[in-house]
Amino acid sequence: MSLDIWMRENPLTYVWFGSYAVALLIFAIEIVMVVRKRKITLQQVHLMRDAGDEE
Amino acid sequence: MKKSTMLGLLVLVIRRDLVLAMRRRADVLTTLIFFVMVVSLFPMGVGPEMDMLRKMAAGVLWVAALLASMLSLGRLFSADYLDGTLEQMMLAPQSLSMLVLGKMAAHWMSSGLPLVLMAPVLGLQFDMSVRALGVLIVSLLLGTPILSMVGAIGAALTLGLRGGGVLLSLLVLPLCIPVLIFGTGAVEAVSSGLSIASHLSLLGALLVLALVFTPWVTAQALRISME
Amino acid sequence: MAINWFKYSSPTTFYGLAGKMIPWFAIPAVILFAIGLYMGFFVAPVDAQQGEFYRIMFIHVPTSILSMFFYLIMAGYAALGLIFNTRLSAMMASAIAPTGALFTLISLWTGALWGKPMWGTWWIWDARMTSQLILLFLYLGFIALHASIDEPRRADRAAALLAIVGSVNVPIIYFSVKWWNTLHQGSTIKFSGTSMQITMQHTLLAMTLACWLYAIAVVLARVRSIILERERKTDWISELPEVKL
Amino acid sequence: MLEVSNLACSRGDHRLFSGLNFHLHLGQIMQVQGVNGSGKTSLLRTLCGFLMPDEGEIVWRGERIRELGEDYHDEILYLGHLNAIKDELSALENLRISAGLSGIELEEKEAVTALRRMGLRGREMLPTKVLSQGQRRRVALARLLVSDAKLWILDEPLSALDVGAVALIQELIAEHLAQQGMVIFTTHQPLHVAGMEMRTLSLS
Repeated sequence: MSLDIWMRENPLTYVWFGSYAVALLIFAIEIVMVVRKRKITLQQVHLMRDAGDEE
Repeated sequence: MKKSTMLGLLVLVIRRDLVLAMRRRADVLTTLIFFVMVVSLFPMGVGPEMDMLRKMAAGVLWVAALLASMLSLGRLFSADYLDGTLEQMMLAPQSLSMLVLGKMAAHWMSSGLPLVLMAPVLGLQFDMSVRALGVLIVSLLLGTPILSMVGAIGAALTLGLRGGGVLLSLLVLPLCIPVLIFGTGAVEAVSSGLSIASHLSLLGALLVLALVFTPWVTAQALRISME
Repeated sequence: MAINWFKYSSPTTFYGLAGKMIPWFAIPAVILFAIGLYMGFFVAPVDAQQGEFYRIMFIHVPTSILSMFFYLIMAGYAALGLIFNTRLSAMMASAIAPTGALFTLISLWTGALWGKPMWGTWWIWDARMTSQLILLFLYLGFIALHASIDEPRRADRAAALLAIVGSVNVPIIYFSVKWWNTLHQGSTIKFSGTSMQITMQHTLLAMTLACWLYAIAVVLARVRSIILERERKTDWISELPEVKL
Repeated sequence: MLEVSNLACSRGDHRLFSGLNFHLHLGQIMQVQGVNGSGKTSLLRTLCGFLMPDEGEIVWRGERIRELGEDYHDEILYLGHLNAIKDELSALENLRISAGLSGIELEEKEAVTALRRMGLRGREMLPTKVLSQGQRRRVALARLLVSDAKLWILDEPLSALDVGAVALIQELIAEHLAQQGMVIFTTHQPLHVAGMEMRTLSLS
């Protein structure tokens, strides 16, 4: 199998892109999600406060 | 008028649920037909080689039993929840765990036991030996009550939720893996001539553990869901 | 010295505290990741049998250990919330769950990548891999149950009960899977060398700490959003500088 | 007997009521009033112990109901919006089972007598699915006749009932109070109990 041969020839590339890059990507996605959630929640609180002021 | 005892109440709940199951026979039959169908579909999926089917038999029957019992779990508390009987059960003068145990027992008798009785017939389709069939029945007899009991926790937690049925399976199936492993392990041990005692005793130990803890946990889950 | 722990268990105090603590975890996490990656790829020597492939270990082992550990922490918080009825504990439990699930996912993924060069197959039904998979199911169950209940209080309590039942079940599952695995003569992961090199140990330590600190920072950030969402109607939220603007 | 102090209850983010105080003694009856959504049902469910109050305590015979648990359940009877009867079972079976759940083993004769008094003569053996809404409510209310509970907690007991049945319920409540029983109820229809002072609790 070509992947097997490629893997043995470029082990570091395989290790780096296969696992570390994926792990760091997952971490990055998680951070983006957390930041986004904070933004959205703050927006909601603002909206609610504005609505409350008008009452 | 006389006061009922704890045992009296347990018997009352079991009898009531069995009478209800008898009057809604279609539900019981659906579960059973599902079980038969799933098991019969396997040979069509993997091919009719008897050697392979004989090897797979225990696993197929056990997984099918697991799925079939998931089907009927959704109904365990939902009918009583919708018509208010569950509220009355929570106000019973005996502990809720006892009533829950009664419901679990009735559920097993109306959905688990028929599967156990049906299993040997299906086992024959897979050319299982008589000895293996015997062990399969014993392992199902020990294992299916655990499925009802652990499943009851999931049923109580997902009470009245949209998409509760799928969610229930998602919660309960991982928790049932040990039962599956020991149940099929016993049958495989027979086929390979090993001792079955350890598997069955582990299954028995799980059953005792489930008997001790699950009614109480389920009662707590019901209290949470009723708020 | 008497510290009033209950003071810190109120969402109001914790919100500010968590905000201050996040950088203290996030910055060391980044530094340790940098150190760990440098050591893992440039300092740690090539393994005699596994070649370069063993370097996956430095991410696989920390995420595997921590994913199990986080489940127990989550169940612990859930139990606290259920017993003492503290709101913050339940919020912490639901903030840990996604991070725990992602760690389990990374552990499974890197395990598969490690498995391919070692055994020639992406997945083997090895006891540890199978347990990790089941752990992922348990996390997903917790998240799904929490997400499908609209009322926050019931969601917290129901998910907490599930987490406790799950954590009681984890040893039973692990034992049964191990038992099943030995019966079926499957292969198990064995490290080639008899003892790990000291640099490898240090790298592993750095990476584990980095993952841990990262997880704490992310969980704290997430719990802040949860507090904000749950307490949005209270007065102290509208007094916050980021809300006032 | 029943003392409620500083009770607060909320559903989700919404605070239904707070700082609620009242006492109820033997032979007393109390009506809980309030517009829709003011928390009447929640109050009754809290009194049963289904809901955990945010604050405050409910004390029965000097002990908190959380600690009394089943002993408290033995002394109360709750009738909610839902009838707690099964369509597949006959009126007789339903009554005997619901009495059984509240800890009383009922002879068939006693159950038949109770159902007949509720105006269900000749319908004892019919499956409840063929009964009308009002008749099902009567089956549920038959529990009042066979119960030995001290405290009745009734949520809208008169819904779906005709004039005759309303009169019967009033009669039952009067009997219960005369035997030193206690009643807490909600209703949107007028309910009069002869010779009794009706206390009211308003939720706003």
